[in-house]
Amino acid sequence: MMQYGLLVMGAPYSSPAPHSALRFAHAVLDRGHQVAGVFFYHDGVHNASSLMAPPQDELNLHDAWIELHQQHAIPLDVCIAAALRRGLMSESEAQRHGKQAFNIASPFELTGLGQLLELQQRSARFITFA
Amino acid sequence: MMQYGLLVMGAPYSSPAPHSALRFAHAVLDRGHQVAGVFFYHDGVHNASSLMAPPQDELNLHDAWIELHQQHAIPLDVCIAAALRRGLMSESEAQRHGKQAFNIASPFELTGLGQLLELQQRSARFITFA
Amino acid sequence: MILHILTKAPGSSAALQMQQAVAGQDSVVLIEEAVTAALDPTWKAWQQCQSRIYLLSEDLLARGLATIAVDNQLPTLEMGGFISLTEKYEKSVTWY
Amino acid sequence: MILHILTKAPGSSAALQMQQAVAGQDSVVLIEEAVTAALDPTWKAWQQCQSRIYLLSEDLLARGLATIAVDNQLPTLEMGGFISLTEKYEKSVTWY
Amino acid sequence: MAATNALLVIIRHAPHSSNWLREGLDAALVAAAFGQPVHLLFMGKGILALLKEQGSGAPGQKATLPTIDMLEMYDIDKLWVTKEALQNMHLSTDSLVDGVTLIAEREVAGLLQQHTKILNF
Amino acid sequence: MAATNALLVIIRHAPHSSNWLREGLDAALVAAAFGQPVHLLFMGKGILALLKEQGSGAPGQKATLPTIDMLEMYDIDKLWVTKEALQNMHLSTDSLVDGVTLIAEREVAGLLQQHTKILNF
Repeated sequence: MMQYGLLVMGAPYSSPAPHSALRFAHAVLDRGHQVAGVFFYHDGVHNASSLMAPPQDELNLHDAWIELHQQHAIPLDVCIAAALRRGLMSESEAQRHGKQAFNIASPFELTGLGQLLELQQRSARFITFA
Repeated sequence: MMQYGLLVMGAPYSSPAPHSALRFAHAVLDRGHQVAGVFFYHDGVHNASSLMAPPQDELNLHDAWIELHQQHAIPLDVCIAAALRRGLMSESEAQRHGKQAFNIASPFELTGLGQLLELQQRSARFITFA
Repeated sequence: MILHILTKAPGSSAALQMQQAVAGQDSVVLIEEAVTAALDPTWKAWQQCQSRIYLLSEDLLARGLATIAVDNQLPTLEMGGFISLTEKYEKSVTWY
Repeated sequence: MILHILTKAPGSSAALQMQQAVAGQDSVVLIEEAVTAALDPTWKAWQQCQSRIYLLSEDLLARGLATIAVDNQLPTLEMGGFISLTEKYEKSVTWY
Repeated sequence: MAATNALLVIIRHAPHSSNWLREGLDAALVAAAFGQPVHLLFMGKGILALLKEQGSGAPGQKATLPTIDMLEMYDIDKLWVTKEALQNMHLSTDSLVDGVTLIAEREVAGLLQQHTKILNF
Repeated sequence: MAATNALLVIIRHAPHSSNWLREGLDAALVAAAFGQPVHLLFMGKGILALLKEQGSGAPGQKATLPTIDMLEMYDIDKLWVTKEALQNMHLSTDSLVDGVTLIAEREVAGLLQQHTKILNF
């Protein structure tokens, strides 16, 4: 049993990276390993958007990540600088920026790049999807 | 004097297309032409996000498009299918999809691809930025 | 007659596809990453399009390539010149 | 020893950069658009990496390239095989 | 070649790699639904959209082939592909869906000149 | 070559074309701020980040050069570039900022082997 850390840097529906990462995560867990965390950076921050509403015959990746979290308690960390620039913020960031709405909520957590480096440090295997 | 139609298909901060399109629009107007409309498609729909909060030393493209609209009454149309899939929706779409928040508001208008074709038809010049 | 707008570097699929599509009277404007073509005066499109291919000077300056474009004697234009070309050509196609 | 994960087609910058970075004991997994390499058995990386380069079969199937990979006798693996390689190799680098 | 009022939609991106293909085909279908004649030109990796053995994609990913199959219903019957591009990809027409028209690469520039409206995806 | 605990950050994208360069450099700076030794390898168009004549970018676009100039303050002093990549781009070291270390392309694979942590942008 090993700890896997995943870095996701592609946006849903614009890049196949989130699909690949999700399939990989499930396969890793099926093999009896653990996923220490998923870090969303660059355009990957769009995975965390609670306002995503794809057609019904397409997978809702936001919901699929939450399901993964609920089944396996995997932390879903989102780079705050990459997120704010791209129009993604939590309730507290919305207040800080004087915005009326927010589109990132738990279990997704806005955090700094330090968390990415920390995830890389404590994972026996670190795999990037971009 | 001619009517220019612009199609923008890149996201702010991930593609230089929105910057190029905005500079082009201002230069066209400076020359005495008119901009019949801007249509946002593909990742370009992210230009319409009211939750965008880039660092203070970077241009806020959402605000820059609104300024262009206010000065010249240029329609800013956003493809609804491309937007919903990518986590961008208006207040009425949010209600329809049971979401608590929205991130697209006037002067950006969610609309269908018919508007894109109509813009191309009625523009003497049609320029794509992607 | 078409104005081609290239936004990607020579060697990209976009550049190769544009080169297939350019006809005799067409012009080409290189913007965004396409201005890295300034580094390569041997790029085939320079020959193929002769006096009808231009680098956008604002994008050259931003990338630190303006001097190199001058050294390589490559034709540049400013945003105003880009607008002039769109006035002249009824159609444009962007390659990205 | 590194496991290289390529997500872009042969001929892309990503593929060329990966080819520069591959060492003797490394393995390569081709996923996403990189599985279009199945179309080109003359691609240099097939020779360069010999028995240590694989196409992800799920991504081949999605793109209608599974039969072509078999016809060209190229090695494939499923997601489970991909996981096995990540178990074997401590480090991985993704080229995109 | 005479000028045509048809919309030329150029498809240059492969299935599953991005949403360019999907959103390009959507534009073509909407134009056709509005009664505009539509022609399609497939360049580079766009040709992969025409492979007839395409599966449903990764779990939850929508396949492209059903959309390609719908083109005929929308009276989109010009699907141009260049012989050279097929050769470069080591593909034969046997691997493509029916209804593809092969042209020579040197005809591409003329096609673009002929169409007054072009959308490039 | 001995193994090193330093983080190797690979930069492969040009300024202004995307946010890959910016966000790659941010990762390098944060790692350095946390006290981790950081080495940078510039490949392909990533080399353009090192051009010393870069302007401020289009109005409102942030320039990259100030970030490159900050690397030294963060004790990031290994900026590797291959001779072959420079030649392919018809560039000489004169056009690059100070502090770049030229290596041969055949050394790249060894560099990757040497580093236990790698981030590729």
